[in-house]
Amino acid sequence: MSTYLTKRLLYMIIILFGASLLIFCLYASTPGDFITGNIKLTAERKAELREIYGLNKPVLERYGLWMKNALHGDFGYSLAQQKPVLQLFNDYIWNSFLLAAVSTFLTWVIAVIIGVVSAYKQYSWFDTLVMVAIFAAMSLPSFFIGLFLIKILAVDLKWLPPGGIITTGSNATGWEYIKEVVRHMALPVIVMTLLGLGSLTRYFRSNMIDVLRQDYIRTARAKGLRERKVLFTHALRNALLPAITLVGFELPALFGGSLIIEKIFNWPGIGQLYMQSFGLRDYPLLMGFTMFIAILTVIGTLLSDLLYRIADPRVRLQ
Amino acid sequence: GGNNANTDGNDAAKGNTGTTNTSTAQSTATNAPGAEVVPAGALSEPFTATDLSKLPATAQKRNDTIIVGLTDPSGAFTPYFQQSGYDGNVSSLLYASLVTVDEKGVPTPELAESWDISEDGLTYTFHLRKDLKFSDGSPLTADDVAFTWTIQYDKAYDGGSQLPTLNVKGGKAYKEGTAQSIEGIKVIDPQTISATLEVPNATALVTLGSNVLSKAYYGKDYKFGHLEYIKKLHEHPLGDGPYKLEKFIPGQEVRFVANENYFKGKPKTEHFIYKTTEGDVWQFLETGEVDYASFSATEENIEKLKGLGFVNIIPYTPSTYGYMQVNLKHEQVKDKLVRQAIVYGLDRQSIYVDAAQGAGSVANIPASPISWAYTEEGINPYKYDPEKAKQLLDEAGWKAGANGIREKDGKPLSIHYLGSKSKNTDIFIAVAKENFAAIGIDFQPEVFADFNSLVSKVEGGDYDLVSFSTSMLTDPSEGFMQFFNGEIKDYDNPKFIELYNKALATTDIEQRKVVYKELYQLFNDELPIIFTNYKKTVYAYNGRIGNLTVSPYIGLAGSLPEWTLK
Amino acid sequence: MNNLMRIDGLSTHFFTEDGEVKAVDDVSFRVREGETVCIVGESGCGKSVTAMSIMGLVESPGGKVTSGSIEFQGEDLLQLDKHTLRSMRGHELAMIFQEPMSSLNPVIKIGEQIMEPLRVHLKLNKKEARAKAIELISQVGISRPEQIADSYPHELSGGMLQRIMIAIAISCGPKLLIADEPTTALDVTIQAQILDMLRQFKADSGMSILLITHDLGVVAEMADYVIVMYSGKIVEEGEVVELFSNPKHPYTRGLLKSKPVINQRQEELYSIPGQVPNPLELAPSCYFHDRCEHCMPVCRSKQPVLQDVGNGQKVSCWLYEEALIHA
Amino acid sequence: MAVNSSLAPVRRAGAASGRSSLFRQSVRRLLHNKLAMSGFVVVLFMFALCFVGPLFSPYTDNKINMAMMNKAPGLKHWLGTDALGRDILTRVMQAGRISLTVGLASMVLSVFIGALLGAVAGYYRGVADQIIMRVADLLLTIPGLPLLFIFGALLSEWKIPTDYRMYIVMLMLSIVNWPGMARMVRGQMLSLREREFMQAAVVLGLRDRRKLFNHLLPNIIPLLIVMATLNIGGAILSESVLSFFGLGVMPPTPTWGNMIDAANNMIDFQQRPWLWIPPGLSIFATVIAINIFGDGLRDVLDPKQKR
Amino acid sequence: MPETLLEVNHLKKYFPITKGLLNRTVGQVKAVDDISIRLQPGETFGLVGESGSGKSTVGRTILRLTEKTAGEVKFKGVDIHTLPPEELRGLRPKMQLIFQDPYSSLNPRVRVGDAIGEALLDHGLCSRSDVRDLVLETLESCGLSSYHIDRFPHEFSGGQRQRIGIARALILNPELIIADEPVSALDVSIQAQIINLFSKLQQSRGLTYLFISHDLSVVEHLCTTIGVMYLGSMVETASRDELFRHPLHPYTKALLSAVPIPIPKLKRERIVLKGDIPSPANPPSGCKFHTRCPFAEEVCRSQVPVFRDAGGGHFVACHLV
Ligand SMILES: Nc1ncnc2c1ncn2[C@@H]1O[C@H](COP(=O)(O)OP(=O)(O)OP(=O)(O)O)[C@@H](O)[C@H]1O
Ligand SMILES: Nc1ncnc2c1ncn2[C@@H]1O[C@H](COP(=O)(O)OP(=O)(O)OP(=O)(O)O)[C@@H](O)[C@H]1O
Ligand SMILES: [Mg+2]
Ligand SMILES: [Mg+2]
Repeated sequence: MSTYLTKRLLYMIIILFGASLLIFCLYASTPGDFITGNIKLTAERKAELREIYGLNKPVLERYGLWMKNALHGDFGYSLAQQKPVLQLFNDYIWNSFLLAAVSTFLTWVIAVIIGVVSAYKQYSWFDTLVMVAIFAAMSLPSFFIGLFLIKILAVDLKWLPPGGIITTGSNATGWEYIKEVVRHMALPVIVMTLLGLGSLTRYFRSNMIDVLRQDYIRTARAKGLRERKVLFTHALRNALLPAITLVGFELPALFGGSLIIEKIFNWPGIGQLYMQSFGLRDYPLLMGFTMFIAILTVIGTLLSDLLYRIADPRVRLQ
Repeated sequence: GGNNANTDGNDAAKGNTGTTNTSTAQSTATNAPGAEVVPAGALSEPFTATDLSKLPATAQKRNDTIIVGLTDPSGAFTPYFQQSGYDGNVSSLLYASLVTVDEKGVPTPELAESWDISEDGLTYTFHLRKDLKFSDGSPLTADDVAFTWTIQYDKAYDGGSQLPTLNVKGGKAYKEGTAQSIEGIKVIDPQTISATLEVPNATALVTLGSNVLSKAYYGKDYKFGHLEYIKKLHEHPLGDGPYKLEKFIPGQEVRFVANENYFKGKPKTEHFIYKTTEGDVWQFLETGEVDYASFSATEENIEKLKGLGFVNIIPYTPSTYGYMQVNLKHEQVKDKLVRQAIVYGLDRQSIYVDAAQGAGSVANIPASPISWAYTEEGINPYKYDPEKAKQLLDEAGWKAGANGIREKDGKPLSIHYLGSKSKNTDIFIAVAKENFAAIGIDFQPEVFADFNSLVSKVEGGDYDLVSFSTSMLTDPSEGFMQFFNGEIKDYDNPKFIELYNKALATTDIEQRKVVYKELYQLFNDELPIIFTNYKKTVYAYNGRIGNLTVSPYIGLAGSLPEWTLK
Repeated sequence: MNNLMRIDGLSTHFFTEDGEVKAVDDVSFRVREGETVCIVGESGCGKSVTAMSIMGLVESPGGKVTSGSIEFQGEDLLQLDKHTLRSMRGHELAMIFQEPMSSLNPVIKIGEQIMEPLRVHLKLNKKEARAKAIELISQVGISRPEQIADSYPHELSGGMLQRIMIAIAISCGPKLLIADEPTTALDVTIQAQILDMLRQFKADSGMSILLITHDLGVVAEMADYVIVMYSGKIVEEGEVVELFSNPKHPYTRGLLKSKPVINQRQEELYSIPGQVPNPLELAPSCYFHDRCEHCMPVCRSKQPVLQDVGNGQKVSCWLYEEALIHA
Repeated sequence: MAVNSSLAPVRRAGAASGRSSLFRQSVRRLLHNKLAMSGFVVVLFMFALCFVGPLFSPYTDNKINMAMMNKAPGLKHWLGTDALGRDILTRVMQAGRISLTVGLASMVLSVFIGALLGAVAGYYRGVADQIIMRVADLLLTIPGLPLLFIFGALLSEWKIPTDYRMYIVMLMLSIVNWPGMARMVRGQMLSLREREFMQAAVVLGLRDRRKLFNHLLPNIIPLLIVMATLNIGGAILSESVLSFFGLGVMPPTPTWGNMIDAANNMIDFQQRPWLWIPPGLSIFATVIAINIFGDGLRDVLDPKQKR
Repeated sequence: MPETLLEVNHLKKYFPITKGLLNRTVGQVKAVDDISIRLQPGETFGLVGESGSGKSTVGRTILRLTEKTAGEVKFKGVDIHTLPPEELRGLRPKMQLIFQDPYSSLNPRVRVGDAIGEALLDHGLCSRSDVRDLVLETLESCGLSSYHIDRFPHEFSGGQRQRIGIARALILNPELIIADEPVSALDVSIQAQIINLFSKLQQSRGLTYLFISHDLSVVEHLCTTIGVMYLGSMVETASRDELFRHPLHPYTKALLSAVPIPIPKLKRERIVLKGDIPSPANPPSGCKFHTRCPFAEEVCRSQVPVFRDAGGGHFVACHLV
């Protein structure tokens, strides 16, 4: 039995333990705590509350307590929201996930198509135009693109709702509900897709350019295959291979939420909640969320390594 | 009291009871009332919609629903147990209070039809209306009030209520577990209840006269020292206010439906929704997604709102003021002359009025212009006067030194300033840097995006000046709160304490006014904090809504039951 | 025998940053039905480009067939529209490439790669195509065909891959098979196998083969007719026996002499001195002149033309032109 | 073998001339690449504009002038004025000094650190690889926000002048942000290691240092150029994120990022495009120019590239 | 007789085969399976065999580019595989390798002058100031010109690149050169140039070669002794004339007959081997060649033939001889 996977899993667990301690200490040493910002309270009351919340204990003791509970599946109550941390995740994370999943999917599909076409027509006007557009998207802050689209598509043209996830007060269910959500998602998804498109398109384009120079592309053409088939079956499969590794890295991003997009579009996602909790030093929520992302990150790293082994027939045997 | 991470001035119903901070970061101080010259274009009179046909179809279609934007509430809708003011906004519609305040801040009856205050000012007796009901139809009695007060003295109580600081007799004993009940709280009959304090406190009437929790509902599982069970009830509130909670969708909206058991009668509009919004709400007002929004009263904003044509606009002055806390331990600002020089030398008009496009005015006392205690009598306006500032600095012994920076005993006059990251702070720093350089002060600004970091820094004492603004002030005494909650410890002026206590010892407004004038004059001269500005806001709302007024102290909640949709 | 393909005045140029490369320069030859024509010549002399020009696969942008005609079964391939040409590729015209390892798609199973032309050209359905593919695999002498069909290229040896390439090329029964150095990357025993196989297919189906190689041993074994190229031009051509027994061009002679032959060991091998000229710096001259033992002044200044010197042999060399003129 | 030092300079000169002609050849090739040159010219222009331009502006003192606030572009202020009546053109130029410096510096730094660690991990494999990659894993799981604020608090504690803090924070961010870059370089390294010329290096008995710096590094430079030029936009923008958290430059010092951020509301966005177009265009022009130049540079540095 | 320069005794090199995500080892590729070679100074040993028969692995294992599985490699009496890395590095200049593919064995981003000279510097064999002269000298002795020194590998033709590879090895003054199919990627006319260069260098410097190839005509030309490998094992070893005149092993015979001879229409008795070379991971039982051997008998399938002297230093492993 080879130990590759076992070894990786073991490392993963060690890293997660290390990470949890490090993260806990980081949060603990961030200036201020949950009580500090509430400057209406008298010093005595602050002391009382710290006692109630256990904030006056040494960091390691608090960490130990947190870890013990976490290992029992108890991630505690959010201090600010007064709800179990897991319930809060459930309330917010799926919204973020929806947005991220759809836009990631679109980003990949569009990046692949544009990448393939602009590699195929390298240095054509299409290629140049795409490149300019990509750089434009890369050199503008995201809030800016968001505002711009809201202004045009929502306020002026009124084609799409300016924000939120459903029409306020709507009781739509079933198909109607889905339609409503899709309409509301459109703008944020467009912005997120635009933002993610740039580097991925460049990546696919350069992979594709490399692949198109390979001998087997010439073979495919010599067989008399249609150009589309040559590009999308023979070339693309190879060009996508190195990108498979990226899939794993997308994992934490799918659940991480996006502060700015969520804020601009009033999207009820975890990104905003995290930011807000950070401002408040809502430790249970911060720890819960960060560890969740850390776990996803570690899994994602492992996944991307494994995926590569699965995807490339050449790697498998070595 | 919620920890405050930059709540924005644009939020709808700011005027909730009890649960906001005394001080918020300066950054929130965009808007201020016009005590000074009102610049051209700013709104002094309400403005009525000119063309309702421009109202977006979305808003046109709504007939029994009003939508108002609100920063994401957390769902802790039980009064006294909230950590955020936004939850307070929600609960202010769900719960009525015993006593409320009018637009001047003067207490008026609500659930209590009257009250008595004993001669010594220590005992408050409330007389409840008859046949009061919670929204589920159960009766509301003095027992519920007693329970509400008692629970706030529980050992495990972690909310931000001010009630425990009132020192109700026997409260401490209860909290320590040595008494089974609170001695000072007496249920006289189902309609009458009294509370006795250990020291007089003029704010007690409003603090005691707040929301009432149903003992049958919230007290069912109550055991001393155990309050976790209440968390489970947060999202299922049982109140007695104009509206009932219909549905709470985290991060999206809070839906209300009219309460037929409301003691003033069922509200005129069946549905009300708080829609979660962040920051700028222009797009939602313009597309008719919300019916009501507040904006800082800049000329541009007002112009643009007028241009929309379908909104009514009312000017509004929040009951707050902005100030800079001074580190009185530090040599360079310990001297009153230096503080006065700083105020003279700072072009507050440019910063808070001109650069804010009229959405603010200059403050000189610790009270908002709309307070009943506000006065300008005998108040030095400290008009921008760099010459005067220089003269004062000379007088204080700070002499011009090398490269233009003043020195005393070989130490340069350097001011370390802390502010919260915001556009306004950026403007402040830009102007202040120039102003201070002109009078020979070296200005060292530092900004923080994170309120907690800022406060930690202040607590560490490493600063000379730090910008804050108060949250909503109901009683004038709250304008001095920072001197009592430990935030400012180094101002020990016996005269101040004497006057302050004197003002609290009586509940007679005219009497109090006189004392406060004296206090304001004292502060205006001594400048234990440096007053900066007032905000000025406008509210814009769907022209179809009738009977809408906004109280500086209780926000929409007061008039909401009366709102109609034309 | 009828002409299957007739190439006339074919020129293919590459336009690079540094200038124009005349990779194939005014080349004419023909391939008759059932005949094997070999093109020999040093690396870079334009053999592959000639083949690519026939297949219509010259890299663009950069490369372009600038003039000439390629008549295949009476039709000029250069005038055909893209679609028709594509439908002939892999069907009537097929090609095997030099590098079997890199010429097959590493992420697609062997079977599928063989099936593709069958499905496109013969319109077979999936099942039929697979059956045919398996048949083809065993036809090229690979055992366990089913298993091979489901494996990936990296799981096969170079010799097997080249046989797969042959299977793909002959799958649709081409009239002309272009084999561009099919055995250069392989060792001798495998080379023998492959050449054997090509001969056998030719015998079975009567197709013509255009075989490109630089190995004169291979030429001797396979060719009916030989074309010797140097720097983009044909320098000599003729029937294989004639050419080998009586090479005319100094380059052809050099090539024949420099190959070590078993059991004919010499102390020192003959080697043609010097280098192939830089294709960017070709002046009007005999391109071989600076490596030629018999270089004359005229060789440096004027380009010789391909002349018939009898016995069906053609040479482009001043030696023979002089001879002819003087004769 | 004896060292004949007296001959050395002469030979050096000979060698150098061979080299420099090669260098000249690269430069010539670069000069021939019109697209790359136009990118280079734009970058130069941006630098000149930002570092020399302000010398010719009458508004360099950034005086606040309430009478002139929010004026549209005109004769007096070519690109208009901002909310405090300051000249936008001057501020864009001054902002460029910081944005360009910060962008380039942080780009170079993060690429450098990432490349170094990635190279070491990929080259030495084994323990070094395990340690570096596991630390990278760990770093990837650490949230950035508390780190930033702790940095901020420490810098404030240590009384680092506010003008320098941004650079220090950028530096620390680069130190923390290396894992992505390192992974990529490591991957490249692993495949380079297996190339035959590396086997040749082993046979020749070359020292590790030479293998690393003379053989492997030149081969990952194209990757580094691509990564670096792609990062430049992000680096310029990240400064404004730092400013947002109060860790960047102090007002009134302008940067392109915080100038655009100042237009972060509907009214300015709609009614005063001169507030955001100039800084936006500056970033755009710089990013695209650097990328185009980077592409050209990569082509030129690639000895094989001939297009 | 001078002392033995290289002694390879019972060398084995097995590569593990791993499978699946778990990298389980499922078997071994016996790339080199018990090979012994002895090389005297000045000798040229030719190693021939089919592709994949383990020729390169022999060469690479001798130089310790891969670690051996078993056996012993002694260079001038020193066991290379037990030497500490730093000492081994010091020994490297004495034994050099020339690669089959001259292009991929040159770093595309290193100028050939540097590629040739750098090892001298790293071994301290020459001062920085003298390197250039030495490189120029070596370039010229390999038939290249001085102006080539600052060019990049891609600017050369295949034959020139191979000369660069040779120059890179020669400049270190090695005693042993292992040439791994140095001419099989080259054109006929260039092949001749390189082969001539090899013999010239041997004459002038007294070099010892281990010459790996699959082209018997080339090997015949250069080598004094020849070993034939099949599937990781040596099947026949003999002096050149002996081997070509009296090949004993059927595989050797097939190899000889497979070499194309540039005489058209020559009718030759050719042994075309059927089938593929079996996988070294799963070699046939008995004589490894029996699956393709036209003369195979029952004994070949079951018994491993002994590698024995068939007389006069002609070693062969075949039951039928
Ligand atoms: N894409 C291209 N761009 C520029 N020049 C090219 C290109 N392809 C081929 N050439 C040039 O065309 C000439 C002929 O090349 P070709 O590939 O036909 O040679 P060949 O005879 O097949 O050589 P080999 O035996 O090495 O395969 C060469 O000089 C080469 O440099
Ligand atoms: N690193 C490796 N890992 C696994 N197997 C290997 C490795 N290197 C070589 N092999 C296997 O060892 C066997 C011998 O390979 P080697 O390269 O030595 O053959 P060769 O005789 O040099 O062939 P060629 O003539 O093709 O160069 C082959 O089956 C090959 O697949
Ligand atoms: Mg070719
Ligand atoms: Mg080999």
